[in-house]
Amino acid sequence: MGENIIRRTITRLMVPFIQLFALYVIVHGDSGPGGGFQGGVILGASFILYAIVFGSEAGRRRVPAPVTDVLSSVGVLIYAGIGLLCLLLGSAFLDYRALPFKDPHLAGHYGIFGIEIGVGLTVAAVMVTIFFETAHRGEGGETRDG
Amino acid sequence: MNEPQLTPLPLLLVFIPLASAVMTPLLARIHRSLAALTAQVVTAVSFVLACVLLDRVAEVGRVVYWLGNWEPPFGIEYSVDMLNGIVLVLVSFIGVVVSVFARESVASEIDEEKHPFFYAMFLLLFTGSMGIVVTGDIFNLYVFVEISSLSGYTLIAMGRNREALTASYNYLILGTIGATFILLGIGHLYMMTGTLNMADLAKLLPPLYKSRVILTAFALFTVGLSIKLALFPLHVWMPNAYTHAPSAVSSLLAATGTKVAAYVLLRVMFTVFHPNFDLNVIPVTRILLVLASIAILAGSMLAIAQTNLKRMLAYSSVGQIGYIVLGAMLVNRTGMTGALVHIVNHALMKGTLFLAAGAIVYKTGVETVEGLKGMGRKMPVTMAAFTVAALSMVGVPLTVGFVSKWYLALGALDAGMWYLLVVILASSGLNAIYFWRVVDWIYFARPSKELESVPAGEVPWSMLVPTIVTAGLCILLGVQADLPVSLAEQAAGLLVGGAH
Amino acid sequence: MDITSTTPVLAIGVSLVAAILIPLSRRRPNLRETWTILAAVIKFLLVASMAPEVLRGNTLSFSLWTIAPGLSIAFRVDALAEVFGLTASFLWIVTSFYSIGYVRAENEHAQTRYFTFFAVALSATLGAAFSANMLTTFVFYEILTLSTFPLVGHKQTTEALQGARKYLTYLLGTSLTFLMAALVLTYHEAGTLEFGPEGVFGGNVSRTVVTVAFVLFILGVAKAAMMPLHGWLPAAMVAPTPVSALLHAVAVVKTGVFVVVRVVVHLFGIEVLSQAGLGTLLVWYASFTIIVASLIALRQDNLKRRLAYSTVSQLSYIVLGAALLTPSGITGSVLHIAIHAFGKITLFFGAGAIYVATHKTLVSELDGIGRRMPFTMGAFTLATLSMIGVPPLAGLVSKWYLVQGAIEADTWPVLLVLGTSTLLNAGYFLPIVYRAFFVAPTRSAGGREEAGIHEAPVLMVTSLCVTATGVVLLFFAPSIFLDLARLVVGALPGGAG
Amino acid sequence: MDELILGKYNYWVYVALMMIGFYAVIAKPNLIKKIIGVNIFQTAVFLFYISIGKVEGGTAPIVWDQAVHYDNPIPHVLILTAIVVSVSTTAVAFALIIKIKERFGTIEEDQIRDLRRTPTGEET
Amino acid sequence: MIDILLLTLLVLCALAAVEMRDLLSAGLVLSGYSLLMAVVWTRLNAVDVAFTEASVGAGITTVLLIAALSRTDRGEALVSRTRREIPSLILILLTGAVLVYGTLDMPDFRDPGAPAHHHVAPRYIEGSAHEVGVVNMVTAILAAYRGYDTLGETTVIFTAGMSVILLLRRRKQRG
Repeated sequence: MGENIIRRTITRLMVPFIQLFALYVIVHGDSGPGGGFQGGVILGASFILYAIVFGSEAGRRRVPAPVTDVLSSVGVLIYAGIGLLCLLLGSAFLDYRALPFKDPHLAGHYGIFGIEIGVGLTVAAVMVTIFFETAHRGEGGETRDG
Repeated sequence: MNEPQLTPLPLLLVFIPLASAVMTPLLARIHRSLAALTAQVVTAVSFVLACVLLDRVAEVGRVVYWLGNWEPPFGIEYSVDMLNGIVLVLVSFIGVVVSVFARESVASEIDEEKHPFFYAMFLLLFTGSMGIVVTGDIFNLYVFVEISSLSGYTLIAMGRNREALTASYNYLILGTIGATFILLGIGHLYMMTGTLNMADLAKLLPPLYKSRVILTAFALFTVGLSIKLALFPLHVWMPNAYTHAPSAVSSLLAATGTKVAAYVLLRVMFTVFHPNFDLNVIPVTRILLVLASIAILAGSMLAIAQTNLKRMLAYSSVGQIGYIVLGAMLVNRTGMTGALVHIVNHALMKGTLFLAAGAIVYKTGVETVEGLKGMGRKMPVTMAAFTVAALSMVGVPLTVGFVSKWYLALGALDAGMWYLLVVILASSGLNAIYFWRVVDWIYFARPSKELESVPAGEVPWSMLVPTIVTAGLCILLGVQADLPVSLAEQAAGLLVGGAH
Repeated sequence: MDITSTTPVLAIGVSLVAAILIPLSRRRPNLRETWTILAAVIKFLLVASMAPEVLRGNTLSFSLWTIAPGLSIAFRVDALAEVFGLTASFLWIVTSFYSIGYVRAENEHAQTRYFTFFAVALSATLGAAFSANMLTTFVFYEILTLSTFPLVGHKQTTEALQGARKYLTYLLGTSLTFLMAALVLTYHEAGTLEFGPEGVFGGNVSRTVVTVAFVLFILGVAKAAMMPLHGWLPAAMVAPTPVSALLHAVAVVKTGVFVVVRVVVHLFGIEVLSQAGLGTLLVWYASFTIIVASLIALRQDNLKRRLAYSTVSQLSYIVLGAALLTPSGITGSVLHIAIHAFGKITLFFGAGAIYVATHKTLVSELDGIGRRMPFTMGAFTLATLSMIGVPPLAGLVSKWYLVQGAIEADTWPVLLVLGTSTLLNAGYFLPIVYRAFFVAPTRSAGGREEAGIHEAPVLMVTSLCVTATGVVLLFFAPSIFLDLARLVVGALPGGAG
Repeated sequence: MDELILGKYNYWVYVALMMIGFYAVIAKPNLIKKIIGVNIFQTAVFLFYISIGKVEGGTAPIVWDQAVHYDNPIPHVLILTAIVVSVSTTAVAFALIIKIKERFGTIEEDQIRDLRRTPTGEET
Repeated sequence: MIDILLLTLLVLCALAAVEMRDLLSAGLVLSGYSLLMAVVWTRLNAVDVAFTEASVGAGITTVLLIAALSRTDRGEALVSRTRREIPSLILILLTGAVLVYGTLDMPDFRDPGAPAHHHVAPRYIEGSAHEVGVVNMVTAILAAYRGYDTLGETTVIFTAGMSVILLLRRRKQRG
């Protein structure tokens, strides 16, 4: 019982830091190792950890299925959207240099920043989805499927 | 040939389906029916764009697009010539047909709350196929191969009975091995050339043809693609997959899946590598010719032995893929023309047959060949379409099947290989056996007890029309084959040179 | 000279139109039958309307469309085509009346399907007759096979389906493999499939290729029913008699031999063949079939089967004539196409009439039938005599030319063959006549009251009388066919008739 | 000699790993074990790629002033993508396996094959 | 030498993972294998890849494996009735032979002169800083030069998510 409390408390403390780290990794992919994908995985992992400790009910309450479903689409759409934006701004698909910034470096910077966010979102959302569906399928649901 | 033309058309062909695929689950939250609608609209739009693109290609020879505006070989390039132009039109056309057919048939086979995801998958499979065909970058090709494979595995697993799961699993294992071989092959090529752009590779490779690394790379590609292509004896995943997948899915896969793989094989063997390589350095064309011949005969014979309709069709596909490979491996213009025309024709025939099979399941639940007895009275129109396609498979004149066979046979003679003529025509005989048996049952046999109870009547229009359209084309393009043949001849020229 | 004209296409098309109208009026049998008759008559008139031009030595041609480079669907009506066209289209009229009588008397099921496919089959026949190149021939050859399948299997009994399947297996199987191969090979070597008096091979082609191609052609055209590819013909006798009559006395088998003649005369050309020595080869093959088939016919008790085997042997007369590669030989074979058609159709009509009237199918049951059905058996007898070659009947004419041809080719053994087969014909035909007229009717056990037998429906009797008359007329006035046959020969290089 | 060993060692190791994975995929009847095999099979290829990218005395491909020359970054990029693909495949595979277990009651190929012979007498 | 040691260790791990009958421990060994692989890659200066492998191979994959095991059987059947070891071995050795044959003409490991480093790579190494404005070349290529691949990669992930939902999600979770 006791160590259970401890485990829960530690997790409570850790999860925010993990998530912070995840965001850092996502954002700083351009200057150091890491990027959207790795960050996304870590972000997802944080929720997974939470779910492992507090059970899937609590986990899903944190990130309900609809949310992850939507986010996994949104992430890709952000990426594709930026690409399309470049196209609409008169250059090629995913050509950040077309983005409206004075300094082309800045353009590249922000462009990449944007897509990394997109990747991160999708990855995190999908990882969480996969975990919940795999590990806790059908809990509290009638057992019938296609 | 004049300068390749830069236009975003090729991009849109992939981007629109991709974006819509991702959006489908969101749209479906607004209204359920939007999922199916999206699929139909998107495929339709792609088809139109593909036609425009092909027309453009016919003018300027080659259309390219530089993603991110990075000139090749530094960025990823989309490059469309006559060859993939044709395949694009074909794939997108089948996409339209199947997505129209799908609405009713999927509604009857898949739980409703899964439709949004199902159609997303459907579009992803479509995206993957288009991406594979459009790209001029060999690693980008791998990425899209994986998109289409993953979605393919899942869609197959959606089948009603549990065999669908094992079929999907086995396909996943084999498919992944194949894809990994391809990835490894790409690695070998990159190691020796430092580039991933196909056109660039074609330039850099010739001096390296003797290198063992390149030979290995070629072997890896051939094996990996043969798996995707279900070329005998690597076809083992295919019959189960086609048999147990939902009707709409098997139709799409049967009509486009192997065709796309065939395209990649041609692209790698005759564009990335020069035909001389295949001919002079290693006798791969000879080997593949033998395999193809075996595939043609074995496929037809196995088809005769089948009791399940879709499985019979799947095995006949094994044989038909043999035709395509055989035509291509003759490495002369006539044979290649035959192969390319057959890619289109077989897609139409098999499409029709699988759509018809799907319609039968939808209406009567019949899955066996025996079960077709007396079906002619129950579903006259569908069965008429089925018959047309069947006759075409046999190679009766005035159908597309005849046109393919004609060019394949001529190609075999041009290559001075009369014995291949024997193979081709022997298989016509075999096809005649198992397809005529079916047609004969459809019209002249008494229906079984279960079928008697089924009231006569056709499937809904949305399922009937696609079947009729493809069947109609089996006749139309068999009666007036000028367009496909002339296009195919140009493409063949690109691959194996004007050598006639 | 060569005149562009749509008449050939119309002649082919008219029965296709009928094939559409017939199912549409399936509810009203009389209207339905009207279409059949109408189409038949119009078709005949159209074909006949071309005769004058053809007799003037011209050809009427029309190129419909090209499937793909080198593959064109085109028609040309020359003398040879006209002979076959006239025969087929005329006999269709007769057969139509006969059919109507037959199916109604028997009140067959699925009559609409029956008449529809009948019409399609006729279009196909004319298509094959009028085609200007081998591809067109091939196309219509296949259409004919497919469209006659439902007719052969019409009864839909197990036996009927067995027969129909055998029919299809032989015809479709051989044509899609051997014939197709022959086409591809020929096109590959010659670069064209257009018929012409000199043939397609410019002489600069190797003997082996010609031989292979030729053998493939002969094997591919199973409709010519040369042994051992004759098996489908007796099997197809399960069909209703009018079908057997038209399709297996005229349309199908004649298309077969017609194609052979075409191939010999206009695709390979007699030079190429004689140089390659293939003519004689075919002569022996044909002779073999003639004799063996006759021998088998002797031993058939089932009337229709006996007729079938007689057909097999008679068809080889036509092939033989062409294979002689001499003017008279070809004349004889062309004539025989028409003459045998008239004779054999009469015989089948007779068999059908007997069946309708008495439901008897065996020769051994025919004792005394002649007294009950004088017209039928009278006509039947005329036809048999013509088959044997007794004057004053048409059979003699074609046989005469065949003999001439054999002499010109100085292949004397052929005379022996012809002689023997004549005897054999007599051997299997005369007993029928004898039984019919000179044997007293016996009450076959359990058989129905013989007195109850009377002539078949008038439609049937008239039509078979008509064809019988034809048999007689063609002896006294074979002129039109003879002239046409002469034209065929005259058009050939060096062949001044 | 040593040169030869060192020169090719990475490449030979990748071949070895690949074979081990491949063996598991074909020879092992257990569906999960096959997936483990697939993972090894793929990572072997990744190792091959990364080995291509290494350059004598090169530093990590992140710009910094003292760097003389860098390792080739392209293989790294390609493999990042490939890893993502492989984890996706694995996830789908596991999902399939779970359903197979539910509907067949086993994840052993042989037993499944036996069950396949008997008609699908279960739900749906 | 340490590299050679690591690589050899890798092979051993792989063998162990394949041969262990208890799937759970096999899975854990596999994650160990992934970590080792990550170390090897760090020593090859592929930091990003190593990072990913560590988080994905050792992390996510293992979690998924355990999750899957919790829904299926943990133990592997003792004997496979169908004897396929021999044919498999033959096939594998064949493939292996081909691949080794390939390695013979390969430029030596670490060889700076290898063609791979001279055609396209230099442009990226030079360019990523000023053309794209990113110091991490991997990111530069990943997001800019070959950004389209990454879009595809993200789509692959998305696909995987959809697949799992389609395969496993049950109607109306949590009522």
